[in-house]
Amino acid sequence: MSEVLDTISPKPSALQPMAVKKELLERYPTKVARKRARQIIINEVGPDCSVPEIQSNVRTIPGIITQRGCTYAGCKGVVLGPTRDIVNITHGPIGCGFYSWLTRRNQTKPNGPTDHNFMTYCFSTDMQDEQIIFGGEKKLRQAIQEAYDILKPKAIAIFSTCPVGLIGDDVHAVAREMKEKLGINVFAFSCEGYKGVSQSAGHHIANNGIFTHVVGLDDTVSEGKFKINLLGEYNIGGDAFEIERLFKDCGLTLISTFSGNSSYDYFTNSHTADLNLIMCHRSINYVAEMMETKFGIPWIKINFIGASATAKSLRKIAAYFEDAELAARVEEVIAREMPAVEEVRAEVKTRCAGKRAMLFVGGSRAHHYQELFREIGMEIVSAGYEFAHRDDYEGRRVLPNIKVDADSRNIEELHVEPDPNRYKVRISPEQIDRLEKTGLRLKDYDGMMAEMPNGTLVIDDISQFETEKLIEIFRPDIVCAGIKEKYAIQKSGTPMKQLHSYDTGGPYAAFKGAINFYREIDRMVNSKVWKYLKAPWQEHPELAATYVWE
Amino acid sequence: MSEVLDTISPKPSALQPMAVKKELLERYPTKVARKRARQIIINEVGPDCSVPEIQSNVRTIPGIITQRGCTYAGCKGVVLGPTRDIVNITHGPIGCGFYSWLTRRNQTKPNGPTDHNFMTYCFSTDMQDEQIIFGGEKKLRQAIQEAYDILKPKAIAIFSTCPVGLIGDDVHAVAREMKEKLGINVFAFSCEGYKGVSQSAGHHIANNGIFTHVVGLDDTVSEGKFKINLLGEYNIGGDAFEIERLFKDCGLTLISTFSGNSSYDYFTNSHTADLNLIMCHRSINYVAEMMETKFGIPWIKINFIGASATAKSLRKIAAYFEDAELAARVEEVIAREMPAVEEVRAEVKTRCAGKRAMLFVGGSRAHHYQELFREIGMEIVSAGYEFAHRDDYEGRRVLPNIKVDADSRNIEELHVEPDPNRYKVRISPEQIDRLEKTGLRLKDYDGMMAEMPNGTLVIDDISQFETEKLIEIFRPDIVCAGIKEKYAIQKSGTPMKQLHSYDTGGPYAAFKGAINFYREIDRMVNSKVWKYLKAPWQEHPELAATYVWE
Amino acid sequence: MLLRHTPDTVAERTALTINPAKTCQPIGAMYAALGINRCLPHSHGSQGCCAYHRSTLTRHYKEPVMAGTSSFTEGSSVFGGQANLLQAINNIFAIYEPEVIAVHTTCLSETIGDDITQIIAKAREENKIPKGKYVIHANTPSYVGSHVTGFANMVKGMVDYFAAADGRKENRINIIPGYVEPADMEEIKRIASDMGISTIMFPDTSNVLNGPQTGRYAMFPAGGVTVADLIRTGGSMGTVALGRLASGLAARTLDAKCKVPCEILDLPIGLMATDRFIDTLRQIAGVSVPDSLNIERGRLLDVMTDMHQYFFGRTAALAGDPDQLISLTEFLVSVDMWPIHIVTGTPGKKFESRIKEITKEVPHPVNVKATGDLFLLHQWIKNEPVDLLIGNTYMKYIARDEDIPLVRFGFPILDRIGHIYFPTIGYRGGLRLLEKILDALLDRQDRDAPEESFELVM
Amino acid sequence: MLLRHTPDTVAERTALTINPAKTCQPIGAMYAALGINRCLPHSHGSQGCCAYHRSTLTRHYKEPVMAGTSSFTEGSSVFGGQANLLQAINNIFAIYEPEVIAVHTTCLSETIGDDITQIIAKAREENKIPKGKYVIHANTPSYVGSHVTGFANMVKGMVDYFAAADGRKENRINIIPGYVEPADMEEIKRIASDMGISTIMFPDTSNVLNGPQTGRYAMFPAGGVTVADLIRTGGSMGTVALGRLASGLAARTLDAKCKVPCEILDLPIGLMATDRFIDTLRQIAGVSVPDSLNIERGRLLDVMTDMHQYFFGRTAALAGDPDQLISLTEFLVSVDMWPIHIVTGTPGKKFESRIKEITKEVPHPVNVKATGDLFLLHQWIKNEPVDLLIGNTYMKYIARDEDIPLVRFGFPILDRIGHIYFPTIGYRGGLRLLEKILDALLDRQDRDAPEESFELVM
Repeated sequence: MSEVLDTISPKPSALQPMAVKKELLERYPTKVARKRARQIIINEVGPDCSVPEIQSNVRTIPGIITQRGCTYAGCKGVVLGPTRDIVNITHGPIGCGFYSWLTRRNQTKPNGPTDHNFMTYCFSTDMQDEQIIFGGEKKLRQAIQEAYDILKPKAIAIFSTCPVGLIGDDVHAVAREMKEKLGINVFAFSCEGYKGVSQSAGHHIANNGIFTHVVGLDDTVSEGKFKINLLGEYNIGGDAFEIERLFKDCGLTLISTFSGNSSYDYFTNSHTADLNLIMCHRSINYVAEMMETKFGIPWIKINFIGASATAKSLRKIAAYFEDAELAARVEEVIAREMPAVEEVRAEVKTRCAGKRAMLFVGGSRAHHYQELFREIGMEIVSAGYEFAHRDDYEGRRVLPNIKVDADSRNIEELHVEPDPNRYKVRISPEQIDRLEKTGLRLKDYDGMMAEMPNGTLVIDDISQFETEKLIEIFRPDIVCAGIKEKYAIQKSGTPMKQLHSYDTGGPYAAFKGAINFYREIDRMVNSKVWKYLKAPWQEHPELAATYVWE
Repeated sequence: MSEVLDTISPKPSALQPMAVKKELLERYPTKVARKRARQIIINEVGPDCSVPEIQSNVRTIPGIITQRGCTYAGCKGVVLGPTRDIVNITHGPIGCGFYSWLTRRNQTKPNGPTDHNFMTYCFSTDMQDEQIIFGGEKKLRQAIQEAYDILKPKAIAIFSTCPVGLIGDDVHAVAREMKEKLGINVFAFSCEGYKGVSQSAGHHIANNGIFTHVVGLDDTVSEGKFKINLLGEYNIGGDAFEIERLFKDCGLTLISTFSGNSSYDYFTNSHTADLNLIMCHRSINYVAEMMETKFGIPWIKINFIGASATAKSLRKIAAYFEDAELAARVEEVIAREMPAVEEVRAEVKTRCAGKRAMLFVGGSRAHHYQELFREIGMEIVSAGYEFAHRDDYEGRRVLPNIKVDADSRNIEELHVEPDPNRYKVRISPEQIDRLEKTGLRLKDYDGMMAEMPNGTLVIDDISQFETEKLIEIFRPDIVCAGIKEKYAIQKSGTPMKQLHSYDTGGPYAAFKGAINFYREIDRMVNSKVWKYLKAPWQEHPELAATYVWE
Repeated sequence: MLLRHTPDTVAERTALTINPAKTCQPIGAMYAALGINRCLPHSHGSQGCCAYHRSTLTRHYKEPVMAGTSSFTEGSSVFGGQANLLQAINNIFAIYEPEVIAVHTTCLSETIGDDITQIIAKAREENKIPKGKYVIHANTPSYVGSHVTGFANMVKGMVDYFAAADGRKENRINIIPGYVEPADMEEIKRIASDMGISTIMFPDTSNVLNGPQTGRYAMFPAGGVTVADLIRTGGSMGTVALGRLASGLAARTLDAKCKVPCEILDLPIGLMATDRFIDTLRQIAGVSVPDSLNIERGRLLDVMTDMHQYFFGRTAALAGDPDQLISLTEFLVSVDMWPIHIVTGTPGKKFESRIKEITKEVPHPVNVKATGDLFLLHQWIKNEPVDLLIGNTYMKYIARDEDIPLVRFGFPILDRIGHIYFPTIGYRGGLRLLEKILDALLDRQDRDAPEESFELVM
Repeated sequence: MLLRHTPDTVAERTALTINPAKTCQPIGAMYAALGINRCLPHSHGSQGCCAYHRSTLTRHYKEPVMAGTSSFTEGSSVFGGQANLLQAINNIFAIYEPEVIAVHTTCLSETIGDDITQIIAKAREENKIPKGKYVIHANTPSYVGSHVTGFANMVKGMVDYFAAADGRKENRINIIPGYVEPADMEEIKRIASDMGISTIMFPDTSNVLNGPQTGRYAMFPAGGVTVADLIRTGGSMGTVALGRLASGLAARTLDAKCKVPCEILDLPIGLMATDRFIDTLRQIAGVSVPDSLNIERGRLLDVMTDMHQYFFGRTAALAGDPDQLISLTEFLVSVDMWPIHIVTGTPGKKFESRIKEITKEVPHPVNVKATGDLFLLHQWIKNEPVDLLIGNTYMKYIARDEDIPLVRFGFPILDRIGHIYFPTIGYRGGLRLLEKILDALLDRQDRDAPEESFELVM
């Protein structure tokens, strides 16, 4: 650790979580403090893995500087964005399309030079006041036509921004009309920014749309014994490439990823897989649920962040398929990959052990990345999600108890039924029993809190004010969050790692990713550059009465 | 012409050359003025093309800021430098080798990836005080050995810098010794900087050395009906490439160029050519003379700078060989190349005609480039050479009258005799007569002055002071000189074109070169950038008593 | 190819914008508001707007960018955002303690029709605005104009809310610097200060968005124009507004409100525009131009003359904001470069005619479009390739596909850092621009030169 | 390949220098002399020396570089150059009217043994030196040291000839800036001036070799330290000398001659060396460091922290002058870069040990050689390639052959212009260096990235 930070130890209150919580709340107006008190929780894991309730997926209070974005961002930016061959047209003023243009580092690798790849493009109807007054359907229709004429895509998706709902444009009607006219798939999302309380609403809307309009359009059954979908892996910094490599080596057939290095065609065919793997529970569990209901595909929660988590996840998959050869290949792959991981881990641990990290980000990463920090001996002093729900914190066991509020109720829950022709049972009740006995539960997720030590602070939708306070109190060696938080944290002399975009690093998934992450954290928490925060005259401001010439 | 310069016309005295000359001399101390008066000549071409005598190739007066360099520069830098496959080792302190490293823009194109090319390298013995005290032969010997061990060249040349002569190193003995030891050609030049009065002495020494040690070593006779050498063309900015292209198209076989895009092997074989063409009379006539004496190769002066000069020169060559087919091909080439030249010339002339140029440079360029300026209607108001001799100004007719002073006497005149075995008559006395009748005189050069208008100032070894004065008096539209002069001239608001290195332009030789030059001069004398010399407050410094807001 | 679907053939588009060369008003308003000392910009709309603007500004400056949001929900969209804004104002003053909250609207609140003036009045009535604190606002509907319009509107907001006249005029000039970088604003202040002129510059983002690393984070950095100075702008003898689009509105408003006359000039990018700026300052203030500035001017001119051979006849494609492009185009033309493809996304009638006027002596057809986009620019380039691209980071995709060097200029620059610290305005800025252009062109020449014509001296 | 004959295998050479990383003393002396106001440097030797030095300096600065020469002939070489120098002095004062002629010797006159002190005395006796004019000199044998030595000797010559003490000490500090660029010298003066310290800097080539284009040529530009100030250096309270090799000698001489104590510091390149420079000034002058400098410092540190991921572990090969390389290496190490091949041509015992000390925590073997050359450096690179080259223009041949980006730094830079106008010294200079390094590394990343990992945000 740098010299400067070494001299600034955590405040004594850091050892007393209640005192910390009090300090976080004391400047807030009463109503704010009351609300935030329910979102700042001192963790306590019970004997049955029970954890305290945390309020989450609720509105951010106006005026609070939040990490959160909007529904459009969750729908267009997160879920649909990483698919290369759908022309995504933002219907609205220019800004929303502009800001979500290439800013998320979702990597994609077309299958060849003629394969469609629209990810480098930003398409917008650039709505003007004329459309606000007279309606934007005509311009939208024309925009779709122009996109089709120039690009000849397989599919066009329309994303509504705030004013669209208000002025009453029926984007779905336009989509249907143009679908018919052009003979390609055209579908729309009513993902106006004001819906819901965060990006999370957008994820749900995206899940609904993609399930309704795309999944199941192509019944071709691929070759492959072990067919899987990977859900909630967005290929930031190439994570999905690394996972794809592992799957291939293990003999697993990846039908589709929702959505990283993904293609429209993969989605249409995804219902032919035999298992859904969920990485980011928050953003994608809806599709998994609906696919199970409609097509009979079970899902399991896996995690490829962290070397042991990766090994564990691969073993889970092998266990699910109950195939000895697969299990053997999985073990081979793990045995091949782990020595390099162990070597770097051991080396890096000597320099990182005992250092303190905080993570406030997303809907799954704040949980998954704790694993990597622990692997190099670092301590998580506090963590929280930006837009997750209670089940992501406390585990799916609390699902039945979650009160659906007005904001969530606005987001449509699709009514899905088993497909009369295509529903297929993948796994027998007996097998489910067998698996449960080995500890593999389908459709399950324990959430973040169960894995965090008692007394750590779990904070939902953390504010800028709380972030600053926490840094002042804990003097962490590193903080993980997003770009908006980055430089305020670094200005306090604390290295900050983005876990949305990884800054410019990655991949961090799976084994090679773990190595990359260990090295990255080692670089950050042990860098020379943090030693120079004070100039010599700030360290030693005194002036000799008369300068003594040597 | 730019607005600013438009308003500054030449001083009235510019129309009176005597007054100008007086102004140039008036600040000089008497002795200096007396000497300079003999080097600043008002041209007057007599009916028999006689011109006034100009003092040249004499010492520069100490303290005068001159354009001139030294003997080493003329020998190593100019003549030997452009040959790619000789390892040129500078024997002396590091500077001389360093400054002559890649600074002359002699281009070279090896015949393939394994062909030798040492032109990008600088080799030096980096003489230290130890060698000054105890002698440098041992270090030189070792340096040659190291060069040989690392590079395995065909030939190594040694160039002596100032201290070498003084401390008495026998570089020629070392060369002979190492030649014997290594079995490759090793030869040395006693080209200490203090010899002679300018680079010119270095040219002579280089001519002697290359003739003595290299020319004639390989008697292989090449294919080709019309075999020529091109002398005094240094391939600045690719000039020689352009000329080579023309030669090839005309069916001429170029045996060697002294020295541009040249190779050691070409030199060894150059005595097998049937005609020597001299571009730069000053730097290379010695070799031509010696080759004629020893091997019987006649020489003619040609000039590939300027489109008509190029056509004329090609026709001269064809005339020499008295071959109808060659003459026809030459005409074909000229007819093919001229239309493009004419087109650009006519266009450029509309913008350049009547503008004024001055040229002070080198030993031939100040003459040759007048042709190009005239082709676009520009006027030469003054010109002069940096290191030429009287014959370069007044024509070779004055050669018998040139007084050899102490400085020139120091440079060895080789005693050359016809080679008993290899001397071959190329051209009969009858043919010489025939050619003379058509106006083609062998071994002849009329010099610069005969082609300049009466009343123009011809200035030898111009000084910085005189340059400034001339600009002040004549307000030329462009000045041509070298890098040392460039920015002082430009600071006076006058564009300056380097004719040593062409700045970064070229080729300017032959037809395509002429086009390049027309365009370049057009760019320079008509550029917008010279319009901005005065800021608005310099043009209109007055202040309104009170600013009037619009 | 990164932009593999961009065809050579230009088909007219009337509805679809592809790869925009602009973004929306609120981000410009947020940027402008950051140029007030101790001011927290506030986005009255959905959370996403604020998040997007903060993210984009943060990526461009690699600096903290703080702003509040009214966090609209579906309910606010139906019933209006008054409650949200009142609550936000209350919370912000309590928690973050700014001196000013500068509210800008969004397409959402504009479509709803929230009356911000009235909401602010209500906040004041309800004592939600502490004594000595201020809430100001600008209407910045995203569906009108562009980020430049938003900047202009927020600067006008500063005049609307603060400028005051008591009839006396002080010997002082207001400068509205235009939508330029913090380093440019610093440079403008330095130039005026070197001329010995007393000025108030607003907004002023220097030392806000190019602040030092000190190991201590401060939500409100040292920089920014103070409220006291904003109030005093009404008593200045005149206003020099740089950039017609970004600064003209505020300057004219100030004239109307406080009778402070104004000169509206081009952004001082390049020799001639800087000449005009300095000469105007000189004449207004009745001062002499100091040697230091004459020397800077001469240095810029020195590079223009000495390196002219590299500029002459080199073609360029430009994208950016109108105020910048006008001066930049003039600058390129002044060194005999040929800017032949020029787009801005920001609509405006005068842009195309002004560019046509500036480039009228360029001996090459010039494509220019005010409501263009980078897709169109790319198509033009495919049809008529150029030697150089100048524009924001999104141009790098064109640069790579077409193998043309790119000089990064404008907004946003997301992948390099120089724009944060080094001005492109004034003579020094001109030197930097020419250095960048030369580096780009000469690097390319070095890369592509055959070995025999690889140059040591350039 | 441009350097096709450079083999991987390093064979020891004891006699042959190939592609030197230094040049000879006189050019350094000429450069230093140009830093005196109204001074004409004079080369006592053959014409060629003067022509070469003027050409090289001209190409580096793209500015007029005037100097006289004694124009030795064979006769002078035999009989000594006294007559030539006397004649030169007479002519120069008559024709060009400088205030000072600064004579430096050459290998030729040194080998002959001309006694310049005696010749100058004779010139004075013979009234060849007008009243109020000066001839000074430095012995600069080309076969000792390098251009840096020549610079150091001429700066010492300024002390020898001018510095005078009358016992009183004024509250003023001498600064010897080292062998740095005019823009650096300007920056050093600005830093001292921002600190409110009265200084005399010598030499001072700013506004001599980076002068403006004005349409009027002046042989003696406005810049340079005046003779009056050089005389007063003897009455300053102390001297801060930057760069041990280039400035140490003059500083110690001034101490010996006039009892002006000195601090000899590293060149202020990079954060830490600039910290030491400023802290030393602060302590000597008893002043506070102003906010403006703290902000500059913090900005540099901001880039160091924000962009650390791009610096970390990147290897570099450096060539240049010892004073520069020492600070540059320290700077690179401070951002966790790994400079692993370092050569200077300038001999000196302490260089290698100092570099070893600075790089001792670099987790990679470090090659360093004081009497190295670019041929050796290239061989090292062939054996262990690096991510970045930093050095003069001659390095571009290595850069192209080995396909490694080059940041131009040092002397000579013959093919770009930025070094003439923008300092690399001080915090601002550090920002520029980091910008250049980042541009080089990121341009390369952009070029080489597979399409799927081409980054918008960096």
